[in-house]
Amino acid sequence: ADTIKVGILHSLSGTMAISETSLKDVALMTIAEINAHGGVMGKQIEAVVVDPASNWPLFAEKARQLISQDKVSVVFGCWTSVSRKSVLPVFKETNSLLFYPVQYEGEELEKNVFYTGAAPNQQAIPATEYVMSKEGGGAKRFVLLGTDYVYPRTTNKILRAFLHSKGVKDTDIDEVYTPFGHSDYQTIVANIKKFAAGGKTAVISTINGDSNVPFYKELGNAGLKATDVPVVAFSVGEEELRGVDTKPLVGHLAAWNYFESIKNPINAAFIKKWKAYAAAQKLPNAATVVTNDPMEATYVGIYMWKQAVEKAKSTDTDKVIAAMSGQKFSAPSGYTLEMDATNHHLHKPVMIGEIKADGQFNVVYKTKTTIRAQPWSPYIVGNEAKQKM
Amino acid sequence: MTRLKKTLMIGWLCIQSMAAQAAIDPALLKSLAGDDPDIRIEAVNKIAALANDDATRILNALNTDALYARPNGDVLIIDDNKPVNPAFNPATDQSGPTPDDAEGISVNNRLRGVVEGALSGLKLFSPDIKRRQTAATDLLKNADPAQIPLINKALQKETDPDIQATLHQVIATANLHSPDAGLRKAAITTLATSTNASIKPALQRLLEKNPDGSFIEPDEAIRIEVVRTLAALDRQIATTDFIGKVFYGVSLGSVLLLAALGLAITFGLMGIINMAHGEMLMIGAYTTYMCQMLFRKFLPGALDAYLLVALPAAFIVTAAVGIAIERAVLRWLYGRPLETLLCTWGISLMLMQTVRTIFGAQNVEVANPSWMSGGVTVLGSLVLSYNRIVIIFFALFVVFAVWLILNKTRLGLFVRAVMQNRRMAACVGVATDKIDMMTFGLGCGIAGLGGVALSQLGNVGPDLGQSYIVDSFMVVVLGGVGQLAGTVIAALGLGEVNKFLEPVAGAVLAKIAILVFIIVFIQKRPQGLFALKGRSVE
Amino acid sequence: MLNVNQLNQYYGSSHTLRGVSLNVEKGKCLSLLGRNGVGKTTLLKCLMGVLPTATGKVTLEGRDITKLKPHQRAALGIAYVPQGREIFARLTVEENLLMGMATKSGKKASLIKGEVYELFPVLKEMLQRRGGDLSGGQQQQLAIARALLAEPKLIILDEPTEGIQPSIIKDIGRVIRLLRERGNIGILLCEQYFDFAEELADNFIVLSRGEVVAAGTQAQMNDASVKRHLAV
Amino acid sequence: MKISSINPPPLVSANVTKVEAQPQTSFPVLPAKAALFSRPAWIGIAICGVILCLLPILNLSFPDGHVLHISSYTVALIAKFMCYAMAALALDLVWGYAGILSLGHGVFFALGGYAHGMYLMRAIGRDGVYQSNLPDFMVFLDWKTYPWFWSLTDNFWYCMALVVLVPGVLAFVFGYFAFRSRIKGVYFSIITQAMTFAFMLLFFRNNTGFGGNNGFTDFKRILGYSITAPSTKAVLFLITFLFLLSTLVLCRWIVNSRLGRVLQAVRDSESRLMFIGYNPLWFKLFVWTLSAVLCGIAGALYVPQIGIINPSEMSPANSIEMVIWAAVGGRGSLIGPIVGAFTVNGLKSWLTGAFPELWLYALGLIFILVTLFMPQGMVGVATKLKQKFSASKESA
Amino acid sequence: MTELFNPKLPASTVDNSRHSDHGTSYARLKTEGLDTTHGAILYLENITVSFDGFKALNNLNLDISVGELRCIIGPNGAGKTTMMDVITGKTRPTSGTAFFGQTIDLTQRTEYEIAHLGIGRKFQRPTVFEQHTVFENLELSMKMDKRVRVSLFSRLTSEQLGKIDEILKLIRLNGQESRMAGLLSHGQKQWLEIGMLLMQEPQLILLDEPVAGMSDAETARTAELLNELRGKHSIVVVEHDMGFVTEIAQQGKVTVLHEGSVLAEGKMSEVQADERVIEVYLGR
Ligand SMILES: Nc1ncnc2c1ncn2[C@@H]1O[C@H](COP(=O)(O)OP(=O)(O)OP(=O)(O)O)[C@@H](O)[C@H]1O
Ligand SMILES: Nc1ncnc2c1ncn2[C@@H]1O[C@H](COP(=O)(O)OP(=O)(O)OP(=O)(O)O)[C@@H](O)[C@H]1O
Ligand SMILES: NC(N)=O
Ligand SMILES: [Mg+2]
Ligand SMILES: [Mg+2]
Repeated sequence: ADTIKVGILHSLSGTMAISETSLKDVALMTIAEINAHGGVMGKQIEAVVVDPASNWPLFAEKARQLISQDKVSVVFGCWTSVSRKSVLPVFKETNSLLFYPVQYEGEELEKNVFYTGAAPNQQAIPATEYVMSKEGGGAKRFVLLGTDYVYPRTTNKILRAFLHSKGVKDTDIDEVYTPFGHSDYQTIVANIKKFAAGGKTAVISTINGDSNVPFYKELGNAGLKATDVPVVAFSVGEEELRGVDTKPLVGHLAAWNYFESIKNPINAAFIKKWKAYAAAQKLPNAATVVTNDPMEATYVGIYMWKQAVEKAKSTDTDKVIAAMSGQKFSAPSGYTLEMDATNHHLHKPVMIGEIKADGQFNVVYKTKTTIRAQPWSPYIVGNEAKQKM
Repeated sequence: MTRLKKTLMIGWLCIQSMAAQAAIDPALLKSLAGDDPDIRIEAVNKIAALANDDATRILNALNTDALYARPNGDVLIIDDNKPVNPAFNPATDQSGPTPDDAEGISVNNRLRGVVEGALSGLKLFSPDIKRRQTAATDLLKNADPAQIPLINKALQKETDPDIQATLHQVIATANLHSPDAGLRKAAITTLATSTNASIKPALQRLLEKNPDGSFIEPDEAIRIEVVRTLAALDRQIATTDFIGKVFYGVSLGSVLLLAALGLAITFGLMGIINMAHGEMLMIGAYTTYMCQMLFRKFLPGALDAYLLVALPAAFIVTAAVGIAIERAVLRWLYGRPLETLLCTWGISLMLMQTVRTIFGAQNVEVANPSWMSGGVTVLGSLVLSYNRIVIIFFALFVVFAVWLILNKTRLGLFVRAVMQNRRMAACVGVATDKIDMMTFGLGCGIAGLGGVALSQLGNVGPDLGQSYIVDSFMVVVLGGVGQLAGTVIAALGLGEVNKFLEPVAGAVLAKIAILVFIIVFIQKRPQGLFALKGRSVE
Repeated sequence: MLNVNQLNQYYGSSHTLRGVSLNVEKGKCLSLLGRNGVGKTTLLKCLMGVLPTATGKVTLEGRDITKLKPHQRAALGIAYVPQGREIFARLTVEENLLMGMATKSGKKASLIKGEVYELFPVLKEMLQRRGGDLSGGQQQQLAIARALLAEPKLIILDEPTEGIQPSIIKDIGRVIRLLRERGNIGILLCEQYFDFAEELADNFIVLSRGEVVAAGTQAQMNDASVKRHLAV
Repeated sequence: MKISSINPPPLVSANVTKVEAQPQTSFPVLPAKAALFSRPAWIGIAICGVILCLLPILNLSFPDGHVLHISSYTVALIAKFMCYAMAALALDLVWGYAGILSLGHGVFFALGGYAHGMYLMRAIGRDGVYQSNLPDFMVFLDWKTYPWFWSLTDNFWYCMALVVLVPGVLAFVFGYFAFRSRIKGVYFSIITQAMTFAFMLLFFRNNTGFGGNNGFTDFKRILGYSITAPSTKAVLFLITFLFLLSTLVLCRWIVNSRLGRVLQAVRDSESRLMFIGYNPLWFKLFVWTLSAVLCGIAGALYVPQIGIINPSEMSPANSIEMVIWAAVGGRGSLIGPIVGAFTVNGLKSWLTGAFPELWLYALGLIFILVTLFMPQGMVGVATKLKQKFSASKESA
Repeated sequence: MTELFNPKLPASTVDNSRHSDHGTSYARLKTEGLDTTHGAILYLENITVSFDGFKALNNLNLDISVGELRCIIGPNGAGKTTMMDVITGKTRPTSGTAFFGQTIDLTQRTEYEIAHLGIGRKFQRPTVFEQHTVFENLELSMKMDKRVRVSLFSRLTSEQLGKIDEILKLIRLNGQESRMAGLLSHGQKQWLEIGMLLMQEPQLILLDEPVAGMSDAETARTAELLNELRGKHSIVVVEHDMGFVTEIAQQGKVTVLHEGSVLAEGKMSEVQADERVIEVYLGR
């Protein structure tokens, strides 16, 4: 063949389309950019886009279609952990490659997957440390608020263990879960307020998807300000904030490995390319498009795969996997990210931003260097032996 | 924190003593723009201590991200709304154009807290009664003995009894740990009327024992007083809790009601199993968004009024969409309710995708107008947000209007007649086509109004409708299909039940319990709450 | 005033009305007779516009109404009392009566004429009851009252005496006679109750298997040739 | 307002403008015992059966790239369609014949799937991520032992019994109370929707003990055979086919019996039926429960072949889709739902790949066009064409 | 399974030998499983039915003897249909009892139980299974075991087919047996419903306006039919057609209902002459 096919597996309809659509567009932009510069090993990349429609079994089916019908060399896709879990068996069975660009809970290490989003130690733990610090407000009590699925559950399990290690007692931790799409946060916000009466409190939010808007609106209207009870979120980025009136939310926090507001030439170029692409493709709301962390992770993932293919001189799964280890890429975050030699995760910087009135983040903390991922969190019993992986 | 309190005091004294002063020291300003958080905080405090208009202006600017720094060390206040010379240099008292190299000075929560504290201390003397009230309430959160002199001063000047009461409570809270037993006791007695749950831990601590077995509070009388105050506080909190739940329930109920009302017409009255109902809500919400955008663009000054335009606009747009659907598709399906399910399901898919194509899959931002932002504090600590209050009244209004139309107008009579026996209605001379069209249009238009309301509470995205469709059907069916009164009672009832169950069972179990309740309830009343009985039903 | 010319109607492939022609004159009553299932109701429905006709022409006072919709025919002054009553079950009796005046506008439409209460006193007692709760005969009375309220030019009655007590049948007969005597209204009466039909009719036609097999004036109704078509 | 029942349209509906043809049969003998299927129908079924059975065989016997090779994707897809078809068939039994519209059949499908899934989870053994005896999701919830309702689920046959019993008992209890209170029409439909919604929320909770949002996935083996092995898949495929076929025959036999006619009478006029001495409760309960069981079996067949079961199968939208399959194919015809399930899902699979941004328009449009122009579904169109054809042959 | 799908059958342990010839005895009927020792098949005692305060039936007392053909007349809204509703279990009376035979209180039974007991009814407005053929309508109504399992496995015997054929001829719908009942004309539906009633072979037949919408000739035929049935079943007929009533009442009793209770009772000629009946019902 004179092209190399790659699959793009992001929901374009259904509840997750809110987050995933832009990842598909970024992927297409990146591929167009690579093609414009000569492609991979002199061949053009051909993207095969499918829509798994936010339906987990359909994810598995579409993955199989991409691999066995369209014969793609690699798939870029998935957002939620559950979608990733549902396609995993397919990738293992067919020995194919998946690049997963979203922060997740860890506790997984598959040979066929490269994780370009954050592991808990690259996001959740540093963020919690920050809100406990003097600069972050010195929180003593914690509300762990999340959507009820594997990512928040596992993350909170890790965080609880971490907080224990910092001497926080269980009575000072409140763990609350709401289902996907929950939209009435009156009671929960009232409870947070009550809980916060007992001492300086921070909310650690792993709410995913559609629930964030009603939660923040309720928070804003109930008068809980960031200076009183800061909320630090792991799934709220620039893209999600486009749908919220951020004025009442100023000061609430998010932790990521990249923010659009970071100033460096690579990021400036990245943003510019994205805006130009959005305008050229006439994407809806092209004038106001933003970049965010998973978009950056998608971008980085595709480039690293390209580098690995060129190093391996083949798109063969095993050869590419071998070539991936140690790949480096100067990312828009301003750091040079490196694919770990063994654990299929990127070394990433950690950044914490405060929401600004314009929907961007004011970066109030970032690590000096990149941090190696710990997919097997040391805070989970039984993971001690896996730390070297 | 201590530094803050000192500052407040100094600030107060300064206000008293200082006349108008020259521009602010540039060095002080420069350190504001620095990197070291502690130095910056100190700078804020020093500026606050100046306590003049410039200081307030600078602090306000810092708080609203309007303070900029240049590499050369100049600090500027940049007001984007000012057409000419938006950049004001407090050090030189001069305005000029915005320089290219000006960078926003970033503020984090810690610094913002300090700035807000400083500002609220200053605000205690503001001529605006509202600002004083907020300032006093803010102080309550972090009451400290060091503030007492300042507060006493403010008290002397204060004329408003509410603010006075708040300030007394601030003093009492601050005095809780006073070494003077009399003061402590007085403080505790004063606090018996407090509604501030955050003093509970402090009071409880007074009842605890030291490691050596002695009480932390040695005075037995005071301890008794503490117990009494705690009990009063608990009662107060319980009442507030209860009222809160009632309000939350009514609020949830009104949301359900607005979501379901349109369906009560299209499904309840017309028998169209309208799966695209949710999308009508969504279109209403997107119309609101469009109105907001247009106002932002063309009438930024009247932005707060965008909702008033959005209401008729949403009604018209959704009614038009509804009428188009009715004319194109549904009119062929009367008397075949199930086909309408299938068809409207298809329509709903297409409408969602249309919105995705036009507006993107992401949510769009709809902001509450300022008169609907925030909330009113009642009973000391319960915040009833304005948007929810407005929506409750709006729901009542819409229900009333629908009731009027259906029961008090000829149109309403025709609508009901056509829905019961289309052929006979035609035979007595009713243009059934027109009535069908208008009824469906009305139902959709009302859904559009519901969409406007929903846009004020949650997401506005292509999937907005999906999350309300099941609930809407439940409400209509529980109330009794075709029964407006039933729909109202069902919506409010479900809202209340939900809100009283939620604290006990959690959000999910509460919802499950409600669904089970609906299933069981329908066993008892197979035709819904307000079922018609008798022969006429068959 | 009502002229029907060579009307044909089909249910799918079965030919239900075969070239039916008839003529209702102003101030006269035309009786439509025939055994069960010969197509009487079908014919009346065609005249009301509820069923489409294949071929043929219907005119009212010279105006072609063949293609008009039922509500347009109602507006032109045709009122219909269907077989099976078809009252609006969930509307109250009063609302049902108001519906009878749907073709009128404004104030006129909200005043129910006392005449109908005189005729059907029971309706006045039951104004607030739902139409569907009434007894069969009461519903039938309601249906007739509803048609009368429209003050039509032509009234079409499909077995109006079905299920009605003898004394009220007499009353209905009186009303129809009264209407006829006023002379400004045409009446098309489909009736199985032969004596009743005979008493009121000026003219009659008999249908059999969708065809007009006999027609004539009242005097001829008792002819054996007519009775033959009605016998089992 | 006549929406108390949402039965299929009566042939003589109140506002027909186009009058339906009446079947004009000449009057010979009284109807004899009806055959299950007509001869051409049997032939059609046989042809489809042979083609379907060939698929996995072609997949196994020819290498990738050979002209006769059928990709395992296609085989998996057809297997899924067959499971869906079975569910649609089960739905048609209650909806098309007894007029009971369920907007909650997804729950039976999912429960059957979960019952089988429990066995498959146990069969993973210690090969999970945490190499624990417990499934991964229990490990992250810090559970140390299996909760009581998981006991014995390592036994395949016990789980198979659950596949039948759980949906069956749930349907029986739910149906008993609902039918006893004479809940009908829309009311019934909506409470079935409430039921599936409640179950979905319940299963979404991680604490419920069924894996929450993730559900069950990453199965390794079934009865000792590797679940990803092509031969296992082929066997599962054939078993699914057999079940589908037997379900079709069973349903046809039921609707051809007098019970079938009673069911239709329930659909059209339940109260009238009581006055001639039938108790509709047991008739409804019988088909309702049977339908739920069939749906559960379909779910159980679905899980090992698709590799995941999660609560979104219980979402109201999924149940509505089942209704759509039946409607598109032609309800009340048994063959229709099968055709519908294959068509709608086939289109969906194809369109989501071929036109990822436009497929919802296409699908939505299809639903609209089908209802407007094929009121009896695809099967209805076929019957009409056949009638036309034979009519023109007669006249020739 | 079988147990589950068994509707409760009425206790049928009554000794038929105790039959005696009390009261007005008509024919000696075999009233299987029914205790009719006192010669009456149906007693209505003090039945009151009230709808939101409106009394459709007011302390109604009525009894029907075994084998009797009773005509009931009365003004529109007198409560005749409501009375049938009470007997067939469609409406629960506010107070009062309705005994079928000596022992069975109908007010405690469901519709299908009552049908099983042997009470059949024709409705005022024809109600047939519109989506079933004429044949199937009759088949469903046929007297036989109506439980789930049986209906799943049983097939019609030739005897049963013969019976259907016979009824078809009687109601003159032979040749139309495979037509959908919904396509029949109003009058044809009336006939079909009578046919369905006969298929049930009930002990007590309730006919609500059986000749409404029938031509005079057909009315005469129906009268003939009823006269044939007389003595074989106990029959209650509600009708407004005086000619018809006179024809079938013969020398039997006619009851006049008015405002929910009995206004007059007696031979047709007596009733017709009653001033009160003329006043409220017959008219002058
Ligand atoms: N919707 C329909 N489709 C097919 N045939 C129909 C339909 N409605 C009526 N028919 C048939 O058309 C014929 C005429 O019916 P119609 O109702 O006009 O009879 P009718 O003369 O009014 O009888 P009746 O005196 O019983 O009311 C009948 O044979 C009937 O079975
Ligand atoms: N469900 C109900 N709600 C209110 N009123 C009712 C209801 N059912 C019956 N009625 C009233 O009860 C009275 C008796 O009705 P019923 O149908 O028994 O009369 P009927 O004797 O059969 O009259 P007809 O000869 O006209 O059929 C009527 O006035 C009727 O309006
Ligand atoms: N991995 C997540 N965000 O689900
Ligand atoms: Mg007729
Ligand atoms: Mg009656």
